Amino acid sequence: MAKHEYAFYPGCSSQKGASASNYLTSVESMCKTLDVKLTEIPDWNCCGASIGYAEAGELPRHVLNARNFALSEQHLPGQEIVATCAACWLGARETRERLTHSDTLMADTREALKEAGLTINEMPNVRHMVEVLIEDLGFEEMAKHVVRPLEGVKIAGYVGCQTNRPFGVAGESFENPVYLDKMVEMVGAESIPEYEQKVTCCGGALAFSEPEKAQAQIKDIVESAYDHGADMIVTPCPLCQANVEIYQGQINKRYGTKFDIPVMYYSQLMVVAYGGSAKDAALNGQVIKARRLEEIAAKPVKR
Amino acid sequence: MADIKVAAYICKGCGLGERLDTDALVKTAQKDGKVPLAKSHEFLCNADGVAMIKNDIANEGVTHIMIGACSRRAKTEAFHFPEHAVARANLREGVVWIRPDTEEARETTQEMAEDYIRMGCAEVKAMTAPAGNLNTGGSKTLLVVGGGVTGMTTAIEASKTGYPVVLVEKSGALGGWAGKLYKRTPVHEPYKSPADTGVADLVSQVQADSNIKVYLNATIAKTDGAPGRFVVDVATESGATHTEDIGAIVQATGFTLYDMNKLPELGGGKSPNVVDQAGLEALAAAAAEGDGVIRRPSDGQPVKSVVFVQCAGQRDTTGQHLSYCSGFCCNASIKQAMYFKDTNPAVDTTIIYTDLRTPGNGEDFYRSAQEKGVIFTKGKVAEVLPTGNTSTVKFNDLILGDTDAAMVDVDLVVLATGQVANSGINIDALAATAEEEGAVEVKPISILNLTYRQGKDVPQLKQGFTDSHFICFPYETRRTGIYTAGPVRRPMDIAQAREDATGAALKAIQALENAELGRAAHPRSGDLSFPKVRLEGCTQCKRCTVECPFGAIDEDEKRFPVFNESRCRRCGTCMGACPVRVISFENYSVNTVGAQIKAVDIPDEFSEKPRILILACENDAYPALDMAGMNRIEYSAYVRTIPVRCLGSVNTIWITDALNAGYDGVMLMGCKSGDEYQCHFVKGSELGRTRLSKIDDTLKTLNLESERVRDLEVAITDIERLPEMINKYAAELVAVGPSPFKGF
Amino acid sequence: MTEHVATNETILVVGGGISGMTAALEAAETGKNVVLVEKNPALGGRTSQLYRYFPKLCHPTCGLEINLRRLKGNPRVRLLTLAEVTGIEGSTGNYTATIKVRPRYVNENCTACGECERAVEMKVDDPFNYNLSQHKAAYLPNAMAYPQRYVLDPAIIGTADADRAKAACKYGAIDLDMQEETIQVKAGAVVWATGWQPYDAAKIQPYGYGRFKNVITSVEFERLADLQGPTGGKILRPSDGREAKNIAFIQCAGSRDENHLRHCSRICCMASLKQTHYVREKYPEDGKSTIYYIDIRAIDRFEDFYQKVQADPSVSFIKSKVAKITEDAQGNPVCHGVDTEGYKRYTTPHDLVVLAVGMEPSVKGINIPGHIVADSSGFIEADPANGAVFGAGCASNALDVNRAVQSATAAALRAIQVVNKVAKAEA
Amino acid sequence: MSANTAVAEKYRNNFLKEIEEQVEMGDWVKMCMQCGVCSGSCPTNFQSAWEHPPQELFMMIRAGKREEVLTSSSMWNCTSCYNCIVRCPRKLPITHIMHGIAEYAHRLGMAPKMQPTRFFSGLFWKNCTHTGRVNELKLSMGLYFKDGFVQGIKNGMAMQSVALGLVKAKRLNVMELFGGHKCKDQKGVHAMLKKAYEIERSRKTAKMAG
Repeated sequence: MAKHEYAFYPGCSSQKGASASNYLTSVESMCKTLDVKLTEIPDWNCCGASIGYAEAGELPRHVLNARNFALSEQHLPGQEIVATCAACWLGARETRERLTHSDTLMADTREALKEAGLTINEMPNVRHMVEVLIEDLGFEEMAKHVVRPLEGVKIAGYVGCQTNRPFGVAGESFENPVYLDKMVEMVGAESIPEYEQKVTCCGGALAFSEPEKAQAQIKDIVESAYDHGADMIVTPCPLCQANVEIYQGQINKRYGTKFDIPVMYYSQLMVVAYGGSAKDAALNGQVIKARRLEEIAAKPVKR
Repeated sequence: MADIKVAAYICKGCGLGERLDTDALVKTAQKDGKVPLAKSHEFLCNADGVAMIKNDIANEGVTHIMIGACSRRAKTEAFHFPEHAVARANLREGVVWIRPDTEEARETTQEMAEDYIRMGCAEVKAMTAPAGNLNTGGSKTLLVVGGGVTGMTTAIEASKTGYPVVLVEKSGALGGWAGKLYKRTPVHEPYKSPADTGVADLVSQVQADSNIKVYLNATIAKTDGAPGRFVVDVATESGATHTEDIGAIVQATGFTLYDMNKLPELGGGKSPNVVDQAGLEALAAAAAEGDGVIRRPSDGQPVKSVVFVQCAGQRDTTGQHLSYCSGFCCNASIKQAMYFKDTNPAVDTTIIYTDLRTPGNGEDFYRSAQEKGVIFTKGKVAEVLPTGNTSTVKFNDLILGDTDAAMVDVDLVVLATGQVANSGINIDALAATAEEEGAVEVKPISILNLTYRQGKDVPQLKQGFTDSHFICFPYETRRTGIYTAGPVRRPMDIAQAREDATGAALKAIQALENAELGRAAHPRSGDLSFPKVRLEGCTQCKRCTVECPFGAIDEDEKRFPVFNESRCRRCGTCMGACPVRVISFENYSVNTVGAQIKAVDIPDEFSEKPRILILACENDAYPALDMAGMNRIEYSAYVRTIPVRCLGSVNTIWITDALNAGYDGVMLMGCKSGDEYQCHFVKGSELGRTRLSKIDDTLKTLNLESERVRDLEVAITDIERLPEMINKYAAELVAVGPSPFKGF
Repeated sequence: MTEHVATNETILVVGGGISGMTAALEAAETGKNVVLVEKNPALGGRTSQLYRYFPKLCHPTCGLEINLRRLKGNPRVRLLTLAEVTGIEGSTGNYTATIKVRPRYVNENCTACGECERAVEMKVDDPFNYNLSQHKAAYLPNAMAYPQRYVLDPAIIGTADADRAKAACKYGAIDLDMQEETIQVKAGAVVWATGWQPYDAAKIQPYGYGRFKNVITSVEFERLADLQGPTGGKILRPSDGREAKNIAFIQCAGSRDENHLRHCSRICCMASLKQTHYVREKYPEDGKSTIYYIDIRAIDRFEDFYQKVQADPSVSFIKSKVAKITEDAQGNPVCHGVDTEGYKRYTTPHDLVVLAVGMEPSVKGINIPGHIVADSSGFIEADPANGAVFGAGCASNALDVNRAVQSATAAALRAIQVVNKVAKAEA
Repeated sequence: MSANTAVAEKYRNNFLKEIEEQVEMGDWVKMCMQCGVCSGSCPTNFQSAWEHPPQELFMMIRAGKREEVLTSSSMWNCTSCYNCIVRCPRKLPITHIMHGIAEYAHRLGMAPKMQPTRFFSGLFWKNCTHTGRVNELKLSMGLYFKDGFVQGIKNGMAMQSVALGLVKAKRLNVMELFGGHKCKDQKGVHAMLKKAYEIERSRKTAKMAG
């Protein structure tokens, strides 16, 4: 039996063939190494994300998340729910807070859930994978498994918004969280603590609806990473990853820049450092190839 | 006067021994200082040194002590001989620490030290240890003028401390302004809702207290005397006057709301539906009597919408209204808005403000009002237009940048007008007319009816308030033993007024206790010396009676000055003012300073050793010079410094004597005067300067250059600046050349 | 000053700042015996670290000089420095305070001649300058220090420097064997005047205090302006020592903020208005001040002061709580935000940013008797449950100097009422 | 009488009350003290300026400027970055209030018709609730074709490089057009949401009536 077990809420973007499928792959390899067992919540549904607000209203949004809680409770009793996607985690956690603080909302939710033949008896803890790594395992434990330090790679830790605000990771500040830098150091790479765009918003859903606004922000995020001499950017959020990575070409067109910097998930760095292959780390999932990592991943493991 | 025995003690510690020829100093004391007993000691301030002095007092009958060591500001515990006359020659901060330790400097440094020894001996001989003022009264009763929250609090607190109180209230009931309130702003957590005023409780406490004698419908017909022995006539409605012996007085006469009729543009006086804060309190109180619904005065309909106009006739820069902020109005309007919201949340309440001022926990009260749905709009109200039973409020919405925003169909408009102090006659009438702050009502009726030569009431500071000008000493008034408290001295709310009242009670108690012991009040608290006058020499010129910053001196029918010692603050301004020099203190007189000036040895004009006399205010200039010494900042060896109690105590004779004696220049160092004066005797430095402005004539008659006298405005922080100024002046004087009076 | 035995007719005053000194002196001058306890080596408290007072722009040391003279001449006040009250037992009219006295390593023989200071080499941070500078490990706390007696920093003990200091003192004033001692003092009433501490600016993350060198606090700015301060009265940037002429003042740095201090600290607006005078004083030609504010709280007669500053062309006011501060390549702090009067956005670089930090009561977290009633901000409330322990000055509320002194005077009377009762009972 | 005029009638000149009752977290609007930290913290604020930043919207609500507020595009600029929430000295949940006002304007049909984010927001919700899970391809397509077929092709071409990159990286699956990810119990999801809407609507109408 595994050291740590959780009910897993991958979220839409992490599904096969979806925009963050590489995230999922790398998380799975990472968890194998760390002996963390994730059991997918059967038939989970979308969290509604923050952008659903125009139609969602309040109750429907919470009911969506509540359904996942109910399923988790039913099939994986007693397990905390872990999400890898910032939006999923935030959406679910918001629902958790609201339901715990409003009996009416709770009652209404239960009534709606009935329609799907479900119910909630107790509120599950909803946690982000990063929380699990830092709080349940700890940096020391994570470091133990590093067999292929990412020596000489300079990585800007881009935390973004929704893993950081309004809840954030315990003990971190909203304006200058440092856990990604610590993780970068942990895998033997060089961090950039003074990277001042680490919590700048990538534009979120506006990347779709109003690209020019989002891309203006993405430009700052990438530019500053270059200014600090970063080889790549690392992030804990699928939307951040996608936005910062895939629009670099368009930004180059718009602003005449020459951006071409890989944007990775912390899990990918860890898998490579843990001795995993490029495939385990889903490096093939990068739109902008992470050559430095591919080279390292090709190297034999020091044992 | 009992025969005196002077002893001089010279310390060798702190480098004095190495830098100076202390044996020579001992000789100087004996030869020039003519003291029978002169000794030096390795370390005068230690137990052994002090024991030596005490032994001489006990066994040698030493009465007068001259200590040649460090500054009078240092080692005060060691050199503490309250029963004896003590002079300190400042050889450390004043000589060795401000001179270079070089061979060529040695001679001038030694001369400097020797002069200070001569000066110290001369000074101490001219002194006697103060015996204390015998002309005191022992009344322990407090007079409290005003029966509002402030007055009642003062009375209750004084009584609790064990002092009887006479409380005089001009109206027929206790309570004052707060008595008219429906409720007050909260003073305890959670600061959420209006609280009971507590006035009823105060009233019953006062009435139940046998130690407090209350006069209602009464005023003060006459206040005569001084702390410890005031005699006060209380005039009552019946026409009868009652005479009370009083020790000290607290004036708590409160305020009047600024008249809203002066604000027609804001609808003041234009409609019954435009009221001031007092008006709303009345409506709220009336409502509370009935069904709790606050009604529109014009037709008795329930108020559905109310607008509060903040800073009405306040913070005015046009000179027409009050220039100041009354501080309490923001919280008051918040409270009044709650009167509506707490009974019916549906009433629209809007507070239009420019800066919302709710300091401290008032911020919680502000938040609470927002929670209750009170709307806060940052804007400037231009006009209130009453029509029929409603009004239109036109304002500039500062957030939305809407210059002609308006609220229509407003049932009730409340103008938050400010507090105007009930401070009696403004005796500095000149100041009042020159008051650029503008339209402050000058109440024509006196409150205290003091028999003082300088006027019937306590001097006002600004805008009609009697507040102290001092930041560190808020209770200081210019009338010893008379303190003001509450809104009469600064706009304030009930909580502050009660705190203020309690503090004022202490000051009053302190004043009467010290008066009985013949001790001075702040800032020379504990000083037993007091002015003595040789009336036979007096020319009745009245300068002392006019100039005394504290109105301590009256005049008898023959126009001779009558000194009320217990009113005196010992600044010496009278002494400085007296042209015939008949006023003196036992330990500070024309003579104690004059003798020092004469004691200095003046080299002849060929020696190229000029002499500069510095008369330095002991509160600021002298400490600054001390600290220059502590920082080892060098300055000229030609200066001889004498600390004075205040620039106001400087008698021009000292200057002319010095110049006649052949000093090349005189420097006067006093505190800042004028509006932002820093003189702790209020007018002292200013009066001193006025006197000096006339010195030029004297210089002309002596046909001396005007450079020979230099007046310097000094702050205690001028630690680097003073040495610079001194050296600059010394250089200037060299240019001017030696005084022609040398060697005469 | 002579020693006297403390009885339950004695008033214990805790804190030797302007409030504590006032309470002690007012009580003593009314004939009461007082024990005054100060945790620092010298009296004066925070006000003695200010360059000027508002609204008169006079110097705090001027009033301090008067108070010190009152003290020197008054045998009724017994002063304990380097002393902290660690607990109070008993009840109204009969308290026993436990006081921890740290060693000064210098006895009353000290003449403040300064030989020990010249002899030692070790330097330590100077708290009087908020650690913006260092002083020798044998030091006089400041030029006005009372008692006028040197102090050895504990760090020096056991080093060669300590022996040098001892050797340099001709008067046997240095005693390296002094130990911390705990004493007990009886008192009938207690005035708690421990004052305030500046809110920890590092907690206000968006402003980057601690991350950006040129973002400082208002109390630090006072030291920069002070002629006796670390820069000799020149306003220089911490980062590069360049003259700071374009200065931003950010109001409500910690105050009126539910993420930090819920209350309004009252003094900060006036303090910043005052500090714009420093900028003009030091740079009359090209000094420039910008005040970012929510509401300017220049209450009662202070309004005149505000109006004068408003009339000054070198000072501009922006109604806005600055959203965040960043740092540009030249090390200039850049303020980002929105002027809410008519929605104007700004991104403005300054030479220096001064955070008008809020007042936190020093009582917070300090071990005073459990039954003391304080409000949620930590200020001591006037409550009968507090018996004869009376809050004074900024331990009781966010107050300016003037109001603090009023509060201290009132507290003194409350204490006197208690000891008078005791005296009556015993007579 | 349209929903809009109905509520307008009910609340007459008290727009704040309307917002408090009809908008998620609307009862916080009155707590704003106009410090402006939210406006200064908003990432989109510093580009092409908002029409009205949050704190100004709150003031407009208090000033009863119903039409301007509900037809404004401002709320739709929110990127849900939560900067305003964590910095607000009065702890207003500003992000949610912005979403709430937007949702209300949308509900009343007053929000700007072709505001792209409004459109996308609706699209996203339909998309994810249709099968219970997001279909990223359909989502993007839907957005491109919001301004009609021709514009859709144009948008599509513009995004071609991006799309191709994703396809190559196996992060965009063309087959998603036909089927794609879904929940098994779609019926349950739909029924549940239907119910949720019913309850929410009834509560809001109750407030309006009451």
